[in-house]
Amino acid sequence: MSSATDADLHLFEARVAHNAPEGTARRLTLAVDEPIDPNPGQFLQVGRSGSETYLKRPLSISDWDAARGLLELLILPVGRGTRHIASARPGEMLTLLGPLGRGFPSPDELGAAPLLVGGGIGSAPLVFLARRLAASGNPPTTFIGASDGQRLAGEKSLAGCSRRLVLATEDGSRGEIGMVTSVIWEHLDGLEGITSIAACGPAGLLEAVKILSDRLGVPAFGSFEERMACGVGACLGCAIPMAKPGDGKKYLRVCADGPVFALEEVAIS
Amino acid sequence: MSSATDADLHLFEARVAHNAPEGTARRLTLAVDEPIDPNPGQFLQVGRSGSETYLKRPLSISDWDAARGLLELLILPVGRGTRHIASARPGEMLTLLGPLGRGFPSPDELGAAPLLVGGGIGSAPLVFLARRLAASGNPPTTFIGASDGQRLAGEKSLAGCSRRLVLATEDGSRGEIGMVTSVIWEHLDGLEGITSIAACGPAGLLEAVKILSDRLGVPAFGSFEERMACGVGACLGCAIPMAKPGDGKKYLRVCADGPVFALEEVAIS
Amino acid sequence: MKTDLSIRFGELELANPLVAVSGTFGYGFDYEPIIPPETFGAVVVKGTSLEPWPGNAPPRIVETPSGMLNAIGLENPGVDVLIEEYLPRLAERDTKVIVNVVGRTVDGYVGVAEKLDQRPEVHALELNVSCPNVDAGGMSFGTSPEAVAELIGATRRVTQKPLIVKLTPNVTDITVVARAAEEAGADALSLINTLLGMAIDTETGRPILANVVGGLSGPAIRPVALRCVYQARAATNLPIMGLGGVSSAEDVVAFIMAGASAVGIGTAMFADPRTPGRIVEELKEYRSRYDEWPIGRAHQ
Amino acid sequence: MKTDLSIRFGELELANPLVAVSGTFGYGFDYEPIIPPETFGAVVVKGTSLEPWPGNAPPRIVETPSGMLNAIGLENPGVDVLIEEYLPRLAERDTKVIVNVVGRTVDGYVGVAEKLDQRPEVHALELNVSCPNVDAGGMSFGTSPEAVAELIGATRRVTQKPLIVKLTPNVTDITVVARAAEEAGADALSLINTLLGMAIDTETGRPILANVVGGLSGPAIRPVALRCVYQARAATNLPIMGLGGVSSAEDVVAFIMAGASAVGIGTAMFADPRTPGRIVEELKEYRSRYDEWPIGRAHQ
Ligand SMILES: Cc1cc2nc3c(=O)[nH]c(=O)nc-3n(C[C@H](O)[C@H](O)[C@H](O)COP(=O)(O)OP(=O)(O)OC[C@H]3O[C@@H](n4cnc5c(N)ncnc54)[C@H](O)[C@@H]3O)c2cc1C
Ligand SMILES: Cc1cc2nc3c(=O)[nH]c(=O)nc-3n(C[C@H](O)[C@H](O)[C@H](O)COP(=O)(O)OP(=O)(O)OC[C@H]3O[C@@H](n4cnc5c(N)ncnc54)[C@H](O)[C@@H]3O)c2cc1C
Ligand SMILES: Cc1cc2nc3c(=O)[nH]c(=O)nc-3n(C[C@H](O)[C@H](O)[C@H](O)COP(=O)(O)O)c2cc1C
Ligand SMILES: Cc1cc2nc3c(=O)[nH]c(=O)nc-3n(C[C@H](O)[C@H](O)[C@H](O)COP(=O)(O)O)c2cc1C
Ligand code: FES
Ligand code: FES
Repeated sequence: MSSATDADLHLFEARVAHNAPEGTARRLTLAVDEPIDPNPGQFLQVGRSGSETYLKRPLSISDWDAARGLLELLILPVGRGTRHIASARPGEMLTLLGPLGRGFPSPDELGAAPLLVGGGIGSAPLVFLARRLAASGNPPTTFIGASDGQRLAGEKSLAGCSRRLVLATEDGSRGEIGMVTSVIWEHLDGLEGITSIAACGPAGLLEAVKILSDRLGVPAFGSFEERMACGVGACLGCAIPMAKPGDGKKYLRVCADGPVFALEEVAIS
Repeated sequence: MSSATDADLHLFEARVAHNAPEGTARRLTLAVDEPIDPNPGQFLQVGRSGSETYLKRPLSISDWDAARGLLELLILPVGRGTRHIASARPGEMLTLLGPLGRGFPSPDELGAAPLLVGGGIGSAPLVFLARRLAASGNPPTTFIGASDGQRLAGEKSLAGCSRRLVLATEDGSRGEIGMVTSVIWEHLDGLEGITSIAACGPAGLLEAVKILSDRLGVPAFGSFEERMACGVGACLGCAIPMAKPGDGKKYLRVCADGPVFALEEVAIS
Repeated sequence: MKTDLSIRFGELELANPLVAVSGTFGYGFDYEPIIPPETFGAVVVKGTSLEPWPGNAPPRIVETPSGMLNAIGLENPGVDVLIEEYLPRLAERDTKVIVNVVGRTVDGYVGVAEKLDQRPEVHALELNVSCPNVDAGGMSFGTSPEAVAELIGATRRVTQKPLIVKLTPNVTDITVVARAAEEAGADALSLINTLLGMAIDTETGRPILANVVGGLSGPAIRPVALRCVYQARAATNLPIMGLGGVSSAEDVVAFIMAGASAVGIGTAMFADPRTPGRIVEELKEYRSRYDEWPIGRAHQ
Repeated sequence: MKTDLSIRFGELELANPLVAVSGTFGYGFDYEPIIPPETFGAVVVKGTSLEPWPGNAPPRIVETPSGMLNAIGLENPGVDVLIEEYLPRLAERDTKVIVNVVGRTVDGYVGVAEKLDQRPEVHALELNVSCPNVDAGGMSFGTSPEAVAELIGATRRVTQKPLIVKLTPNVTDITVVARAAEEAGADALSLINTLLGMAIDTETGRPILANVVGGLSGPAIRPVALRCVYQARAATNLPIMGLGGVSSAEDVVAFIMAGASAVGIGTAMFADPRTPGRIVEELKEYRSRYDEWPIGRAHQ
C-alpha cells in the first residue's frame, strides 16, 4: 500500500523567497536546502506557524528548479489554512512534508504529444509537468481555463514550456469564451496525434476530460483532491471511490495512491 | 459586585514601540491611542495574535506616561502565553482589555510616607505606583528583592521615583544579601513614620509584609494573582479566599474585587 | 436588505439568535460597554440557588487547547440577592432574561422557581441539571432520565415560566434524556453544558483544579455540541438552544442548521470580547441568504 | 543520567511509554524515515476485522479547533492480509506490535483473535469496542458493560495474548465499563477512543462527513482523556494505556501521573510528524527527575 520509497519522504523548513500575486492566487517561491527530488503531480503538506488551523494543508508542487533549489507553490486562498499560508512573508520559514504521493506518469509514458488540461487553480501542478515535458523534448499542448482572467493560473510559465497554450474563460475576459472543456472540442482537429492527457481541476473538468480521452482513444490522468490529515497514507482519511471496487476494497487514498490517478481507475464525483 | 464604572473598560489595539530585555524579563513599551486612564495596580488582559494559547493573559500596567500615551509592561516569560507576548516585535499590535480591577489606594490614602515592597516580577506594578506617589509629593521608600540580580525588576525606574531604594538578592549578586522581607527587618529603624505598605510578589512575601504591617501598625495592601479567564468579574474563575468568610460568601474575585486587596481582607496562601 | 435577525425560541421572541450563556456573562454588566446586554437576544444569568453558595476553592480554571476547564462550583449569592440586586438592573435593558436554576435537591430547584415565578423581569428558567462541578445536584440529576423528569414535573407545578432544561453531554445517549425532558413537560432544551475533564500539573504531580475535575468548554467541544443538538433535534420536537464553543456567525448558522433556534456563546467572549458584536453584525449577511432561519436544515 | 525510558505495561516491557495509536500510523511504515516504528514502545496497527471492510464514503475527515473529526469506518484489508503483508515487515523492527481488533459481532472479534493467537509477531490485542463510525459493533459494544464482558470472555477463550480493551468516553460513567472489563478478565485498558461529534457545511447546509457523525481526536479532547484515565485508575487495578490529544512530553507525564503506564499518540503526528521523536527525546529529562515513572502520582 505504501507508494514512494521510504527515503523519499522529507520533513523540512524552507524559506519564503518571494510572495507575489498571480490573479486571485499567490505564487510563493521557497528556497529549499533539503535534497528533495519531486516529480510533477506530487504535493507537499504545508504548515505555517501561528496558524489557527491544526492540520497542514496539501498543496501541489507547482514548479521546481532543481539547480537553484527553488520550489513554487500557487495558492488560492479559499479558507483559513490557505489564507494563512498564502500570506507568508518573504524571509519566513514554512514547514513542509513531502514530496508526497504519486505524480503524473513520466514524460516517456505520456508520449510524444501530451495534452494538458487545467481548470482554475488546478493548473498549478501542470506548470511543473509542462516544464519536465519540454525538457524531455516533447512540450505539451496546453489548455487552461477559469471563470475569469483573474483566476487563470500559471499562464506565463505554461506559455514558456508548451508547444501551444490555449486560454479559456467563462466570461470571455481572457482567451476564448466558454468552459475550457468545451473550448477543447472546438480545437479537436488540432489535437490529432496526441498521445495522452494530463489534467487537473474540478470534478466536472475531469469528467469532461475522461470523455475526451475515450473519444481520442488515449490514456488520461487526473490529479484529485480530498481533505487530508496525514498526507502519507496512514490515516485513510482521503478516500476516493474506485471505479471498479472489488475484494472488499472500495476506496483508494488520494495522498498515497494518488493524487494522480488514471481517470478510469477512480469514480469522478 | 462590579467594581469600576462601565466607561472605564476599553478593548483596543496598541502598537509595540519597544521591546527590551530587563534582566530575565522583557519590557514592552506600547503606544496607546485609546483614552484610558489607569491607576497603579490595575492590569490588562493581553492578547497577541498567532498564539497557541486560547485566553488572554493578565499583566500589570507597569508604567504609564499619560502625556505621551506610552504604557509599559514588564513581562517574565514563564509559560506559553507570557513567552509569546514577551516576544512581540516592535511595530506589531497587541490586543488589550482594560484597565482592569481595583488598583492601589490613592496617594492620599497611602499617606505621607508609603513603603513599597516588591519581589521578583512583582515589582512591575510598583513602578507605576511609585511614579504616582512621587508626583503627589510623597515618594516612597522602596524595597525590591529577587533570587538574583537578573530577576530584579523595575530597578531603574523605581530608583528615579523613590525616596530611597533598597535592593536585596538571595544570592547577593546585587544589593544586600537575603530575602527582601528579611532585609527589611534590618532596616526597621529607618522605617519609623511610614504610613502604609503596598506590596506585590509571591505569597511568602505578602505574608511577611502582613506581619511587618501588624508590627508597624500601618495598613498594608498587596496585589494578588490567580488564573483568569474573563478578567472583568463575569466568570468567577479567579477566586481568592476571604479572610473572614460570611453570609454564604467565601471568595472574592482577584480581577474585579482586586487585584489589590488590603492584606487583612484575604487569606494569603 | 433583511437585517431583522429575530427568531422564535419556543415562547420567546428573540431579537437575534445569540444568547449569553450562564456563568460566562455574570449578571449582564461586567463587560460594559464592550458587550452591552442588549447585544444578545437573551442573557442567561449565573446558576442561582435558593441560598447563597460559596463555590469551590481555587484554582478554578485552567486553559486547555482551544478551550478551558472550569470548576467554579456554582458560586452565587442566592435567589434573593438576584431578585433584589441584579434583576431590576437587567430588566431595564432590551433583551430577554433567563435565569439558570441550580439546586442540591428537587426542593432546592423548586424553591428558586417559586420565587422567580412572579418576577416579570424573568422570561424563562433554565434548569441546570448538568453542572459537573458540584457534589450533589447538577450532573447527577442530568444523567438520569427519571430524575430529570421528576425535577421538571415538580418545577412545573410552581411556575408558568417557560422551562428550558440544560442537558449534559456526559451521557451515553443524550436522546434518552432529551425525550424524558420532553415527556415530562419541558418547553425547550439547552445543549450542551461542559464536558467532564481534568488537568494535571506535572511539576507538582497534582490535579490543577482544587476540585480535581472540571467542565471543558470552548471551541474544542463544538463538534460534540453540534452532534448533541443534531441528535436531540431528531429525537424530540422541543425548541433547542445550541451552545458549546460558538465563536463565529458561521458557528451560529451551523447550530441553527443542526436544529437550534437560539445559540449560546460563552468561553469565546473571554478569548475576545469583540466576538458577540461581530457575530451579530455578520449574522445579517447570513440572514439575507434565507427566507427564514434554516432551523434544522441539516436534517433534510 | 538515567535515559532508560523503559516501562512495564501489563505483561509488556516497553522500551519507552510512547505508543502509536490505532488508525493514525497505518501499519507502521507510512511515515518512514521521519517516524520509524521503533520510535515507539509499541505500535498499534489499524483496526482489523475478519473480512476486509471497505470503510465509509468520503468526506471522512474534518479539521476542528485543536483537533479533527474522522469517520474512516474502519477500512481495512482483513486479518489475513494483515498477517501476510504487514506483520512480517513490522516484526523486523524493534518495537512491540499490538493489533486493534474490530468486529460487527462477537464472532467477528473472536475470529480475528483466533487467527492472531499463534502469531509471534503480535504482542497483544486491543479490542476496539469504541469506534463511533460503524453501524454495528464498535461503540455499541463499548457502551454496555454486559456486552464488553461477554466479548472479553469469548475472546479470552481463543487466545492467550494480553487483551487490552479500548473504551469509549461516550458513556455516562466510564468506571462502570472499566470495572466490567476488569472482572471479565481484561489484562489492560486503553483510554480513550474518540468523542462523538459532527460538523456542518453552512454553504450546503449538510453534515460534512458522509457518515454524518465522526470521532473527535486531538488536543481538544485531552482534558477528557486525562479525566477518564484518572477515573479508571481509581476504579480498577488494570494497567492503562492513556491517549487522546497527546502532543508533548509533558502530556505523556500528565497521563502517567493520572495512572497510565503507556501513553498513545495519534492525531498530533498529523499536525507535526516530528512530535513523537521530540517527545521521546524530551522524556529523558523528565525520566531523570524520578526514581521510577510516577504512575498514578496524581492520586496521592
Ligand atoms: C493533492 C492536493 C493538491 C492541492 N494543490 C493545491 C494547490 O497547488 N494550490 C491550491 O491553492 N490548492 C491546492 N489544493 C487544495 C487545498 O489543499 C485546499 O484548498 C485547502 O486544503 C483548503 O484549506 P483551507 O484551510 O484554506 O480551507 P478550509 O477552511 O479548510 O475549507 C475551505 C474549503 O476547502 C475545502 N477543502 C478543505 N480541505 C480540502 C482539501 N484537502 N482538498 C480540497 N478541498 C478542501 C472545503 O470543503 C471547504 O469548502 C490541493 C489539494 C490536494 C488534496
Ligand atoms: C493581576 C495580575 C497581574 C499580573 N502581572 C504580571 C506582570 O506584570 N508581569 C508578569 O510577567 N506576570 C504578571 N502576572 C502573571 C502572569 O499573568 C502569568 O505569569 C501568566 O498568566 C502565565 O501564563 P503563561 O501562558 O505564560 O503560563 P502558563 O503556561 O499558563 O502557566 C505557567 C505557570 O504560570 C501559572 N499561571 C498561569 N496563569 C496564571 C495567572 N493568571 N496568574 C498567575 N499565575 C499563573 C501556572 O500555575 C503555571 O505554573 C500577573 C497576573 C495577574 C493575575
Ligand atoms: C466559567 C464558566 C462558568 C459556568 N457556569 C455555569 C452555570 O452557572 N450554569 C450553567 O448551566 N452552565 C455554566 N457554564 C457552562 C456554560 O454555560 C456553557 O454550557 C459551556 O461553557 C459551553 O459553552 P461555551 O463553550 O460557549 O462556553 C459555565 C461555563 C464556564 C466557562
Ligand atoms: C484517522 C483516525 C483513524 C482511527 N482509527 C482507529 C481504529 O482503527 N481503531 C481504534 O481503536 N481507534 C482508531 N482511532 C482512534 C485513535 O486510535 C485514538 O483513540 C484517538 O484518535 C485519540 O487519540 P489522539 O487524540 O492522539 O489521536 C482513529 C483515529 C483517527 C484520527
Ligand atoms: S491523508 Fe491520511 S491517508 Fe491520505
Ligand atoms: S477572571 Fe473572570 S471573574 Fe475574574
